[in-house]
Amino acid sequence: MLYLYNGALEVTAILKEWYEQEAGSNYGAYIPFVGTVRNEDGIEGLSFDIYEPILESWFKEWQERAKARGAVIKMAHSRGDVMLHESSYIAAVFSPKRRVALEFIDEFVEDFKASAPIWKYDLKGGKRIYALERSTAIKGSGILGEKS
Amino acid sequence: MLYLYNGALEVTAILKEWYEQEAGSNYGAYIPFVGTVRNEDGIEGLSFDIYEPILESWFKEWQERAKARGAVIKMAHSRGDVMLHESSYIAAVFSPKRRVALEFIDEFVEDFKASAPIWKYDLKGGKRIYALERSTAIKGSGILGEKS
Amino acid sequence: MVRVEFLGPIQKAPLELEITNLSELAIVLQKDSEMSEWLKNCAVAVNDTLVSSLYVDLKDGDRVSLLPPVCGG
Amino acid sequence: MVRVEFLGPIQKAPLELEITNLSELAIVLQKDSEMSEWLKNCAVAVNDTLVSSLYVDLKDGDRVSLLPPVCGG
Repeated sequence: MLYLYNGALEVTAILKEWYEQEAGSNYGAYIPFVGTVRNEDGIEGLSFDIYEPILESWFKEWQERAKARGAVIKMAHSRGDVMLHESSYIAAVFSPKRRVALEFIDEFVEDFKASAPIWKYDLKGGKRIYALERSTAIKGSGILGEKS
Repeated sequence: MLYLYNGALEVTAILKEWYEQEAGSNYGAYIPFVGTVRNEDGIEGLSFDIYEPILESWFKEWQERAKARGAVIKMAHSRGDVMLHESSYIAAVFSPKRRVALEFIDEFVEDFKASAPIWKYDLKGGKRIYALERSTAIKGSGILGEKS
Repeated sequence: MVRVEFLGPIQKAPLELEITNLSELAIVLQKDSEMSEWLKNCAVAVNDTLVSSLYVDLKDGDRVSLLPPVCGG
Repeated sequence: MVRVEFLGPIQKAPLELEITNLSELAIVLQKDSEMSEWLKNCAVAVNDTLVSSLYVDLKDGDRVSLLPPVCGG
């Protein structure tokens, strides 16, 4: 239930596919979060690198957290270039009742931003520039800089 | 941006329509909430009455709150009967950044549940039974029962 | 005349009453035993605006609505 | 030999080092001036599991990854 695509996501098709996957599962709430590339700072688009082995283990932990709360989590993300007003990220939670879904999507998206091993680059003037200022050091970072 | 339909919602078509409506608006986050009829207590489905004049003024206030936070809110709801595993409710927020969208969808859905003038009935054995135990008295209720 | 409407699940036909404020409406409805449970949990709107107290004057042509507990979604 | 990989935006070819723990890797990398900024903000994984201290032994065939600050979505 982790889907990686080259380039922009087909949002409508993904939202439909996920809705239909769970149509008979008796979940009362379905909350997708769709992230779309904004026009700012003169960028032409964004580009993404993903380190898949750790993304998969990170996502698996969240699947277990979802299961413990009677919920299901799904996620799609782009690899490579995604241009302005295209979408690069969808996360969605399904749960029997609304409170779990509303809380879970918030927790998931925030931890995704802080922890998922994905690197973002601005596409600007034909260059691919690492978006360091908008990036977050993963918890526990910096140990190799310590003097021993 | 308040859409009322007779019977179940066409979820995929609505999610697609809203996404496309805002495709050029430069919002970075799109969060729909989809409410689906669950199989519980032996119901065959749910049925809804809506008092539209007050729903519209309630929704208009939320549109203004969204605007004040740089966001947009949309909502669709069913009138009449909606059967098991069909959807009766979609709310969605668009905003430039994720935090506003994540907080706004939660606030909106909770106030919707507490305040929107919609009445829910269980469809059971061919009858339409008001779901009083799951309903919430609107804030300020009970004044007509006060002794004067 | 003031028109009083009962929304949603309240199975009651509208009333046309000669009243000048909500307190008078409360007195009329409190005499109706079928309404006693609803009066405790209904919200009240005058001309489609919710009100929060009985100190509301009514004039000819006003419309009062009773809104029982809600559950959309 | 332990393989050390630099992920995402770090433009550095993998290293193959004869080391037995992460502290030894820290000493090696701290001598590389191009790495000094990255060492402050990179997370470390051993065989794709994140670790939170330098007190981690390494054996032949282990793989260490450096993960710079992330920004998915």
